[in-house]
Amino acid sequence: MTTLEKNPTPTESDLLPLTGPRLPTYAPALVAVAALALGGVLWLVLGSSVALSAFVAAVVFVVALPSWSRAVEGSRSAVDRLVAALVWVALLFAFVPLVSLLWTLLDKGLPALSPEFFTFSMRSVFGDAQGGIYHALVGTVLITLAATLISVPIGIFTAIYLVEYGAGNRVAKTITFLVDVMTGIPSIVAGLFAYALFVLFFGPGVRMGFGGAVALSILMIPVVVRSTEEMLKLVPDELREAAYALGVPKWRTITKVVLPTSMSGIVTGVTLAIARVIGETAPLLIIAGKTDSVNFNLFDERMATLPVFIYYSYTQPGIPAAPGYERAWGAALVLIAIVMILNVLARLIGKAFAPKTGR
Amino acid sequence: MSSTDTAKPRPPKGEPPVKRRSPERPGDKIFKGLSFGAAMIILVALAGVAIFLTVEGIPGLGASGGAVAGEANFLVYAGRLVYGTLLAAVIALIVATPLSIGMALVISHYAPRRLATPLGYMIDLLAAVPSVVYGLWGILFFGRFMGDIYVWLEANLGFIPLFSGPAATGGRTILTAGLVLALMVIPIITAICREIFAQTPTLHQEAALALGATRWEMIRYAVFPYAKSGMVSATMLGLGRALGETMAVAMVLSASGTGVMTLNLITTQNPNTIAANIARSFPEATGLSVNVLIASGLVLFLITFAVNFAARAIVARSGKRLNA
Amino acid sequence: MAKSIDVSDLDIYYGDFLAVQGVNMTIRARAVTAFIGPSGCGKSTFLRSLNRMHEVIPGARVEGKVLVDGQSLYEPGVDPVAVRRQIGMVFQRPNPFPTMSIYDNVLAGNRLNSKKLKKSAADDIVEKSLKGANLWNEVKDRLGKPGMGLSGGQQQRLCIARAIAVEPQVLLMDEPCSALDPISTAAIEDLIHDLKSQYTIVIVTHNMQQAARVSDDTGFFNLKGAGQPGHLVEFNPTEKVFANPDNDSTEAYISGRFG
Amino acid sequence: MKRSSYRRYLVPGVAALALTLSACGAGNEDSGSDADVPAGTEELSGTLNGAGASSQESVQNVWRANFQGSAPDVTVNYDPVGSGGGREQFIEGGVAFAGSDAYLDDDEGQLTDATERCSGTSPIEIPAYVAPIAIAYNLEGVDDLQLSATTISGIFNNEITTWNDPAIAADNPDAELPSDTINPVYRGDASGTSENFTEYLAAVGEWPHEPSDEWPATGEAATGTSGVIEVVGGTAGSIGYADGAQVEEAGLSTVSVAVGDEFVAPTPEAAGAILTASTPVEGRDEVDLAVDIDHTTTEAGVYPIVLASYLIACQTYEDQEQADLVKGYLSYILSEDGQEAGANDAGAAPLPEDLRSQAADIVDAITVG
Repeated sequence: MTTLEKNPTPTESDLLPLTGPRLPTYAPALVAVAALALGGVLWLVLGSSVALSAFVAAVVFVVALPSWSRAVEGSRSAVDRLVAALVWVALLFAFVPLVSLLWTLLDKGLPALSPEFFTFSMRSVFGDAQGGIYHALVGTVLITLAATLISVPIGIFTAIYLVEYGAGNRVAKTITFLVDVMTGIPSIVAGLFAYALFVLFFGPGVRMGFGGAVALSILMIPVVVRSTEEMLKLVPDELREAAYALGVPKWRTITKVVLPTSMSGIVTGVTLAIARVIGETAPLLIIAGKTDSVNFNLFDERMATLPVFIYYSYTQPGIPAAPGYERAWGAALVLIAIVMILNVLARLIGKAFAPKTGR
Repeated sequence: MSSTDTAKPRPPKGEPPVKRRSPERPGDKIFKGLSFGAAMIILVALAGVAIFLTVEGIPGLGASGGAVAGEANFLVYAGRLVYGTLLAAVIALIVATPLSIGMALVISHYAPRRLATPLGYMIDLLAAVPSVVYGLWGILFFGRFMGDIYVWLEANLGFIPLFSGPAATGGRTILTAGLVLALMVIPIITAICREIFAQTPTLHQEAALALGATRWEMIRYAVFPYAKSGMVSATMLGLGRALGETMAVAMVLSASGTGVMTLNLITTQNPNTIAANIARSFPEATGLSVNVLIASGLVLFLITFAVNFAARAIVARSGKRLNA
Repeated sequence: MAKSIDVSDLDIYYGDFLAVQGVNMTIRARAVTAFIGPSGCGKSTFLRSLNRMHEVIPGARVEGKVLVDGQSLYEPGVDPVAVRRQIGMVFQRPNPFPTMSIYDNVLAGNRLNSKKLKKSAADDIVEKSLKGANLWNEVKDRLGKPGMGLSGGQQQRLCIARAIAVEPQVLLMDEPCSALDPISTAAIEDLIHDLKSQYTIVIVTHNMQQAARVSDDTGFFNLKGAGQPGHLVEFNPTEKVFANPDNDSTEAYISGRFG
Repeated sequence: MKRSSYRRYLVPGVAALALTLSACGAGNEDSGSDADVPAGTEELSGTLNGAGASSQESVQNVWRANFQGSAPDVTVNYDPVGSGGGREQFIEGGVAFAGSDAYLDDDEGQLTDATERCSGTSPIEIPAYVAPIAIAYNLEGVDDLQLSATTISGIFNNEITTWNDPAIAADNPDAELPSDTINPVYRGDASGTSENFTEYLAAVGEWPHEPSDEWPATGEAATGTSGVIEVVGGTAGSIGYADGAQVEEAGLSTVSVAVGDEFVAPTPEAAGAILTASTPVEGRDEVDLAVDIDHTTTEAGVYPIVLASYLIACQTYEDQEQADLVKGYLSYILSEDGQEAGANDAGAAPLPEDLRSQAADIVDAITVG
């Protein structure tokens, strides 16, 4: 074979060992422990700051393991180990603040929670009197619900148009382009727009929950369109053709075959879109306003919402400030809990609606 | 296209019962009308936003003096804000992109499945944490933590212009804002990258492994080339979010008016971002100042749009290349 | 360069599930060994365990011994990367790297191993490997084009070229022709025949005629029963397996009376 | 997908939602309170919206709480959107009353616009919330910092940069001043606090800038009163200015400011005293109680840096309900109980008695027109 001529030392290649020297399996753990120990020494004995010690420990880990590997295993393994070390350190670095955020939230938010916190409003509450977020919960639920009722039909129908009817024609392309543009609307601009729109109809100084719902819809529609569009595209054309071949009209094919097939994905997308807008603050600040009392009417007067409540509880905590801050943390915890429940719900619904494959 | 899609066989003339035989056809028409109408609503809404921004913003373009916070004219005013907006977003991306890719790799390729699944869930949850919560945490916890680091940076790395100080011991600097933004976009970039990494065809990954590639070489040869465009667009989407983020920056950042144009990241003198400036100044704004703020909103809108559009274009182009 | 492979008492697990049980065989050097058997009987799994590719699937593990020229593949110190470097693999479906040209695809394995490859040396390797894969004449004028632009059979031969470019000692082929038309299949079979002089080749196939045509030894895998692990029923020279098998079920399978 | 599986999830969801909604009012909303309010309040009903200065937020909270307590059918909202926003919304008719850290003037035609909004009658302006602007500092080991106006303006204009500067030492002969750098903290957002503080600096200190609601000099910016308190409290060596009541609540040390020959601490009483020492704005209608704060006063016991925040309302409203609500609410604020509640629970300086009764009479005359 020609290779034999090319290869100056064929025998060597033949003997190329499978068992190159390797680091013991516990090597990464060992280096990690050593690095942590060094960081610990820096922190506890030499009094460096936590951040610096952690940073040094990370650097030591990322440098030491590949160096050791290079000495024992050769450069390719060293690079492999370097990357592995880097991605794990990246994970840690990104997770530490995220965990800190959740921890802070639990730590400061939990003390605020009580039955009254959920059933009381802030009406006539000042100082350290017992207040609650009931009014903001009601507002958030109603406004988000209204935004969903506006966005979901528009979003899903638009996606249907794009995938089933438009399919590449110029109108569809334009709409796709515009939906992209819409995803770029900063939330505060959506709020300003909703305010200007409602001033046209209801006069200056208008505040109503429905305005907030409109502002949120502007943020929500593109998300719904995008996710639904993706899901509809995933439905294989064979299914549609199978339905057409049975003489089913197009719209029934869509409602009976295409939508059910992609239902789990659509529901998931919608729920995630809700989770995305339920925490919006800036637009609601402008158009839904702030009140202390419960308001069930979307079309009249101000409506409190959780994000706005959090914002004002922080910026205007009142005198004394501590209860205000505590309520802000408590409300933030509740808001996150709602968002998380929605996320989990989305997954469950997604699973429940998913076509049963028998696996 | 309406003519082709709704074209239906004409019933023979003079036979009314035939018409009644196909009750679905009106359904088709209605359904198509509904979906077309929904698409049109988007068009109208967007036109509304654009008209509103332009009509309300144009008077602001010619403003000077007090309405533009004492700057020479709108361009200078907007320029400073754009600088701050971009600086914060760039900081966020520089920090977030490598971390996100690392995290996504851990989830898709490094972690055992038992760990990877909960990690993935957690990332998705974090992507939905409201910005006001990030703001609260950033100001009451993270800022103070960073303050100590800034003091250290000034003392030890002060010779680098970025850290020349004087350090803001409260930590409410553009760097802190950028880092909080980074935290906010990490889940977004990670989630998208993870999806893309997971979609890399096993065939290609196995091909690389069968050639004797190490895990990293396999990722470099089989995963990254495949995922490159997706990674770019994920980053761009993260950039879009970082640019438009309002409340977290407004709460964390200590900036006055339009801020200062400086590269010094750790002082008390900080650039301001467009969105934060709107949120902060809108309540006290009257008359022409409102127009100026809306005009700056228009500028932000254009920037984020450009970023989003670039992301889509990159994805579309590489998608074409892969399919070709 | 070719090496023989000794397998003794090999059990392959996916998590707790025992997929393949108690395989013993000796795969001769410079010969073609074929594995046949019904779907799901563990042929591919066993094949992948020969270069530790099955480890790509989470939870997969192996008990028993695989010796390549006396060196155990599953010793604690063995680097799977080094194993795969020497035991190449061709997959069921052609999988050239979509982002690389034909030229780069061939060199993908070499680029991993040596940092710098001289242009002339690289050209040599590409030409030699493509010639080795009987593809050179078809693609020599468009080496810079994407590998995905080739036909299915050409793509598969490109993958073979890529596999032999790193000069492995063993070449594993997992149903390399199942996605190809008869003409492409014939081309691959010819190629296998040529390659036999330098490589130890192990091929999994569903096509018994193919096994009969290309292989020197044949192993028949079967399930002991539904839900039971797969096992090696018979391992003999191909002629014997097809003419006068030791085992009844082998004969039943080969003659199409299986089931 | 079978229809029944949709229903399986839909029905409980709708039911849960309906339950939530029918549960209705908040647990604390039907309880009355025993606050003393002017007679006739109980019969009022409706929603009264106000908006404006965030400085009034805490005192408005107290007043609203007490007022709503005795008028269960009334909801009073106060959007702390800022003085400018409050004035604008009032002029546009979006709110029935506004809170503003500055009185209306015709620099941008707002006084005229407000008169137009009030059907041609002069708007009512009452300095209902007077509070000291405290200069808070964070300096370990120094408890009773005393500063003269010149020194204060030097500090905030970055001319005095260390705590042991001779100018500070001269005001504080007994204190042990460290050599730390001074970190001046200011309001980054436009605010009446900045405006009043710079007015004081311009009037008495050697301050080179014009008074403005936007801080003109450099330093560390912070958003909102709470932001300033946050930064000063969290940053050693810093000094900032913020609403006195909230500074005191936060437990920060405050500067005693030189007035005449003595140093005065920022107490509500000392702040309220300045209203008597100041002069009414010329050429205003008798319902317009706007005053020009005299920061240069040397009168004993007067704290010279104050925020006088106005309540702005109309003499006549087109709507009976609005007129009644405004009248009822403002009457309560200007009642002795309202003033006392404001002082006790929000740190507001009670209005001097003659001013209070004058304002109460004005509010009493609010009519439907």
